Amino acid sequence: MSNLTYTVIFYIFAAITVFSAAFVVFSRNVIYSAFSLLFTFFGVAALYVFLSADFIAVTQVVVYVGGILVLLLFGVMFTKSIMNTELKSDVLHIIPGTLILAGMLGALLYTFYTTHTWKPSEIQLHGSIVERIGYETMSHYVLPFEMVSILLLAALIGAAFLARFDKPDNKNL
Amino acid sequence: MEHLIPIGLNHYLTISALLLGFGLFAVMTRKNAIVVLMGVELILNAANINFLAFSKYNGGIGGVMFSLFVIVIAAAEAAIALAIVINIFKIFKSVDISSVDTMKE
Amino acid sequence: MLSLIVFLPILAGLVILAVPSSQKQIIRIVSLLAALAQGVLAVLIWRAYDPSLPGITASPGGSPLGSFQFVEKLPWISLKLGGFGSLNIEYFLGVDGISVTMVILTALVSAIGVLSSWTIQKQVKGYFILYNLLASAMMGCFVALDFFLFYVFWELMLLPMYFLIGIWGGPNREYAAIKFFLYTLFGSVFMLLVMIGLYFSVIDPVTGNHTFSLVAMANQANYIKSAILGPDNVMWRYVAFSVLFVGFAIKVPMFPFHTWLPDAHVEAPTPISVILAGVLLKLGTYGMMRINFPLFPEVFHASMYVIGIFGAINIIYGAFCALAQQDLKKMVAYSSISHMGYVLLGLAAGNSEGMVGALYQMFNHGTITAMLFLLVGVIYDRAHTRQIDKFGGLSSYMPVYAAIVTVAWFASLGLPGLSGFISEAFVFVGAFSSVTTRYIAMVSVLGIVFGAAYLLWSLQRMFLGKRKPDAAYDLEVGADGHEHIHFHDWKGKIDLDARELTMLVPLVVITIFLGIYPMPILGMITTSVNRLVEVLTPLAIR
Amino acid sequence: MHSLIQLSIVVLLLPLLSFVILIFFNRRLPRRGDFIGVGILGTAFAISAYIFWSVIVQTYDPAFRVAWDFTWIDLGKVPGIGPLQIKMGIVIDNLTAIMLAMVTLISLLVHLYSTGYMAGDKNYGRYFAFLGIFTFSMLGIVLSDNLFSIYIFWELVGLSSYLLIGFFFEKDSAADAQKKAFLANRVGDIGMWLGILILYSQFHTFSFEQIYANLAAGKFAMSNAWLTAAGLLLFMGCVGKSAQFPLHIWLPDAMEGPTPVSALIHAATMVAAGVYFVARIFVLLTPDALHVIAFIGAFTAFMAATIAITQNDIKRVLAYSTVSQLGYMVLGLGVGAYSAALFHLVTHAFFKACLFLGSGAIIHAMHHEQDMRWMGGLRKHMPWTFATFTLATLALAGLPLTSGFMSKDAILAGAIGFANVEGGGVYYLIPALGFFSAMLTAFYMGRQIWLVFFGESRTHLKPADNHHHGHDAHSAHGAHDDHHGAHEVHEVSWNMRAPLVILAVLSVFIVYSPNPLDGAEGWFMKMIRTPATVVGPANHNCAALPAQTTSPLMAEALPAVETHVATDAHAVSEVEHAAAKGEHAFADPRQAEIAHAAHAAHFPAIYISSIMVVLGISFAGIVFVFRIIDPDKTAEAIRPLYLFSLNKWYWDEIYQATFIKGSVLLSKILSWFDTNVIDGIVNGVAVLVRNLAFANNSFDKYVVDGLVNFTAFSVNTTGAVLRKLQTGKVQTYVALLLVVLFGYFVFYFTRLIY
Repeated sequence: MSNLTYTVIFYIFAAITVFSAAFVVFSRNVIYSAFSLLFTFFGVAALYVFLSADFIAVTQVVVYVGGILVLLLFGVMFTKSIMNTELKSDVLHIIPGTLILAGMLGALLYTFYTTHTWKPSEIQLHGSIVERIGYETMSHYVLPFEMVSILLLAALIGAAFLARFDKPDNKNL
Repeated sequence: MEHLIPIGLNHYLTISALLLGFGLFAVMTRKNAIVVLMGVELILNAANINFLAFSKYNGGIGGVMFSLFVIVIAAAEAAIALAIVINIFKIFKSVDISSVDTMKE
Repeated sequence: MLSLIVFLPILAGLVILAVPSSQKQIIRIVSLLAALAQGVLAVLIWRAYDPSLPGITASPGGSPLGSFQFVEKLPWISLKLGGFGSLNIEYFLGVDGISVTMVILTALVSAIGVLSSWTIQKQVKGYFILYNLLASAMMGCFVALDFFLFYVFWELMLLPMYFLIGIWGGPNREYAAIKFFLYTLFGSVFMLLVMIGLYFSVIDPVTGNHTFSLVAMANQANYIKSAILGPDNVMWRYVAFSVLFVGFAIKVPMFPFHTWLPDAHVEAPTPISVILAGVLLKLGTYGMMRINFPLFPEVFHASMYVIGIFGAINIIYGAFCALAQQDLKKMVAYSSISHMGYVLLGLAAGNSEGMVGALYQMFNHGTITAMLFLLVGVIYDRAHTRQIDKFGGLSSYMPVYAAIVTVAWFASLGLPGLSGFISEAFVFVGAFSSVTTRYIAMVSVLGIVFGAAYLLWSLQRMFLGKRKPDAAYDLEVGADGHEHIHFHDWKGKIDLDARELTMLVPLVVITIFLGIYPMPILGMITTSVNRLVEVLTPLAIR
Repeated sequence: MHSLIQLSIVVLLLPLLSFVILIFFNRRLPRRGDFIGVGILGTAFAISAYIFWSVIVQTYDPAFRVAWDFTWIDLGKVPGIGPLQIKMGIVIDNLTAIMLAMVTLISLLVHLYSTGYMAGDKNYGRYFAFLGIFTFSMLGIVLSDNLFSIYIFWELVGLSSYLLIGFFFEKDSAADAQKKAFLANRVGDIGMWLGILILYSQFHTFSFEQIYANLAAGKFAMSNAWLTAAGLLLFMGCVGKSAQFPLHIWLPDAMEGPTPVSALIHAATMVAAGVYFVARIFVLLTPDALHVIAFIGAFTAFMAATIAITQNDIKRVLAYSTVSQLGYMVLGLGVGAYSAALFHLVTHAFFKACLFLGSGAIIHAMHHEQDMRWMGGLRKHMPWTFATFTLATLALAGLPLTSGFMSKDAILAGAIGFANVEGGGVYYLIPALGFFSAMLTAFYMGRQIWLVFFGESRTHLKPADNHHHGHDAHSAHGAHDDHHGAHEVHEVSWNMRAPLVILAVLSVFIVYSPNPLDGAEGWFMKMIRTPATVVGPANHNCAALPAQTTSPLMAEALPAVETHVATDAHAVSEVEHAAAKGEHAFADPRQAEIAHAAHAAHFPAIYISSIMVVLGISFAGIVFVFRIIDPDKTAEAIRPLYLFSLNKWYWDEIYQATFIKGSVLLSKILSWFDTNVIDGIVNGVAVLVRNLAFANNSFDKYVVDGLVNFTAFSVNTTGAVLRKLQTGKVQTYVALLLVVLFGYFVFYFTRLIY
């Protein structure tokens, strides 16, 4: 894989990611946004591969595309009927949003391109890191791992509880 | 132009910045709670990209591990958030978060 | 006795306070009983009064308390004020010839006022409580012999009067009530200052302390020579006299200070007009006779001419203003101003005839004007208007009313045989006999003609001739073929009913009786007035 | 108490009793109680006649005098004066006795007459009540022994005159007239009152007797001008009551009252009360005052006579004739012909009452037609009325054999004597005016008699209404009017006829004097003597007492008055004794001289006045009977003079334009002044104070309070602004968060740059 090919492929995925993310944001239709988000996640997963994090990329695809995105789509479908034109979502204070977006972007990009203190180190990650992840998870990061798992469990139970919300008896909610 | 050919840290950072910007924009401006959640996912992805990029170029495994946790927590977050959104819909008959302002008073 | 007659109405007011406000008839009857009891007490005082005792102030060689009757004297407020000495205020009541007639008048007019208040329908309870408070305060003013006590009663009078005009009055009542209140308050503020000045200038000959006793103040021997209002401070004595005079003149009301009167009368309900004209105006001249003149005799002596001129202005100016009025009640109000001018003129004469005339005029004006206002109230109740031009030919349809009006009008214009004449005659006799006021009296006599002019003119326009096209009533031909009068929304009797006759007939009888035989009243006052004239004559001339 | 006093008190109070009974109970009595009025007056007249009999016939003493008084008001021991009492009392002398009998007689006759004249009136009972109170007041004037009570009754007759003039109060003209009468009288009364005050202020008594005694003793402390003023001011009362110029205007209007009232009040008694009063105070009038009085009387007599010749209303002619005759009386008093003036008062009262009652009968018969132009020919229909009316007219005109001749002649003789004594050319004006007026009187009375009683009935000539008078009205209504005039006019009933006859009889000379040419030989002139003046030249210098300036309060007390004990039954003052010594024993030389000259002028006066009367009557005959001079053409020829007379010398218009309009205007101005200037100042002060208060309030509110409020305000606004941010919307909070973040970036980069 030549350097140029590598670069071209990177730019293609970068473009997919960015444009689909932009479509997520600027589309008036929630369904379109959801599907556009799929492309974003794939693009990001591809970028993870470029960043030598293939396990993360796979996880990204499995969790985001297989879990979160499906969840989001369910949410869309629960809350609106698909055929309903009201799926088009309105935009709130567009001008301050745009200003802040431009400001944040400008500020970040300015920072990135003027900051030279984070010179990349000589040692870079290469190849698959799945093994290392396994070791690190079971050794160094075992406590966070367990906590995350408990959190996940709690979140799942909580989500299930919240989602089975009955019609409230009292009207003062 | 010669800066663009070798892919460096700044490319990833730029992409993450753009994703962050879009995500913030969605969170700030969209009235649909689902889209807002999507914006949040974009922000988390942008953060992940940053973690992994710095992890790669600094050779540490910490960023990778952290991004893994982020993904897990994002999943939990999405689940909870959607449950909340559905509840909001049940109460307010709408997912329009501009109408959800009972916190005002 | 005097405490009882003063506080009886207040007691009645307290009883009324306990009566539920829906029991209007009980409230009225309680007030009437109190007024009648006051009247009985006044008659008892009149019978028991010894006309040979002069009062006014200590007679030479007599008691330092003077020869007042029915005296009640108790220490009331006694404050130790450190460097200022002590403040001694006494509860000191008593009557002499000057006040006893006024006590009788007040009792009479109060009782008639209660009867006249029978038709008040708005907030009866509050009305009668205020009314009784007013009756007490008026009576208190006439019998108080302590300046401070007098002042308390004087101010106490303002409050109920303000509310009685301001709540139960006509359309412009707030303006009138405020005007009345401010005018009178303006006068009384200065009175307060003079009162304090006098307190520090006078020594009670018995106790040696400063005193508010008017009896002590009226004796020039009790003044500290160098005190603020002592005999040496001539300028301050003039200032104090003038200020006090203005305070009382507002109440009279004297010419430049009279404008509250027409407004107050026009707006006030009938009984309050009766009280106002019948009693309150007398307080001004009574205050002059009791306080202003005897306390500063030499200043009075120097200012007789000025007072006389103001009296003449009142007489003629009031008569002219009355001539121009279209509102009957306003005309009567201006006639009051004119008639009070006679009182001022009589006082200014400074001799016995004038003073007797003035005091008798105060009594007669009280009864006659009460009658006039009651009569105005009668026609206003029926026709809901007081415009003189809205009537005409009433004599044919309301003969009893017309007859009483004729008596009252002629009494007011000073027809001999009715009481007003004797007092006016004595005022003129006195004023002309005094060299100081002789020319003023000659001018004032014109008031007799103009008084007759406005009264007869109004009598003609309202009662004689025929019904005017735009009159306030209709004519109907009755079953007997005669024309009868018909007032819009008046259900009662067309001519006077029994209650109105009960109010008016006693006044008519008094007016005629006192016009033929004035001695029942004059006999009580002459001794005191003669003594007063002696007190007023400066020592150098005496 | 003398029995005559007791009787006179009864006489005085009886009419009052009649008033009280009738005013309260007239509706409950049969015939509205008119018999009570007539009966009571009859009793009163009977008693008065007895008094007259005992005083005039039995005693026959010119100096007769009985007095009694009581303390009415006791003023106690007045400082500077001593014990002071106001007394009321009664005095009876010859004049009182005559007046008493005259007043009660005429009043009785009028009462009787009114039972016919007023029959059917809706206020019939009230009418008799008013007559009662009038009679009471008039008797009060006659009997009073002091100025105060005479003033009281003076005003009371004014009241009863007011009530009776306005008896038909539904007529606007009557209501106007009654007010006018009362006000004109009041103007006179204030003058009279001031005169009383001048005298009182000197002597502290109202009694005639004491005042005259003090005056005679020279105790009048003020200057002589004041005394003249006092006399003239007292005379003003007479000017008002007796309708002398310039207050004569009310009397003709007073004819709006019922005709018997005109006869009683406005011809015979009340208007004569002025003359009676001047007679009572005659002794204190100074010569200057008498001159003024004489001129006013002469002028009034002349002026009223000139007006009377053109009036068309039968009652107005008589009214002006009354004014004119009253002028004679006042003239008589002014020239010092005291007894002649009073004689004329009495004779005039009878014949003028007769004339008025006669005219009342005519008006009654003519169905309330008062205009003489539409009468005529009544002689045949009303013989009794014609006879009595003519007799009274002759008396008024002053033809010999009548009472009027004697009294008028005596006055004119006095006037000539007076002019002779005073000697000045201008004083001859007084008798000249008197004689000329006598001629005019004869003329207008001749005119009246002719127009009313002779010729053919002219009832049909009356225009149907004021809009179209002329031939068509004449022809259209002629028959109808003829019917009225010819067939319905008939003689009045006995109760109206009897008074006419009695009064006419009393106009014949023999009642008063055996000699038809000289009244002085009669009992009247003998009984009524000119009293000696108390202010003659002998007393003039007494006024120059040292001026008292020590005390204004006590000054009037210094000429200490000896308190006169109430005059006893027969107490007669020294002064009057002196006057009573003999026929010509005048204490004052001036009076004696005038009396002498008047006596000398007696026959010239008779000649001149007879010539004048004959001239007047024949002139009337020339004009109205024989039509040698056409009255209408003459009137046209001297139109300005005719109009001047017809419009009563324009006095009403002049007064209307000056005094009445002026008063009303002044009242409007003062009322405007009151509401706008005085009240304006008061309200202006109020507004000023209120504005000051508002300004102060604003300072308080905006500056002092402002500081306090600003804190609260700033917190409040900040809160309000910040509250806008507190939308409760998540996205707003996110945006804020980002703003802060952005701010941090900016801060960070600025730190980087600098």
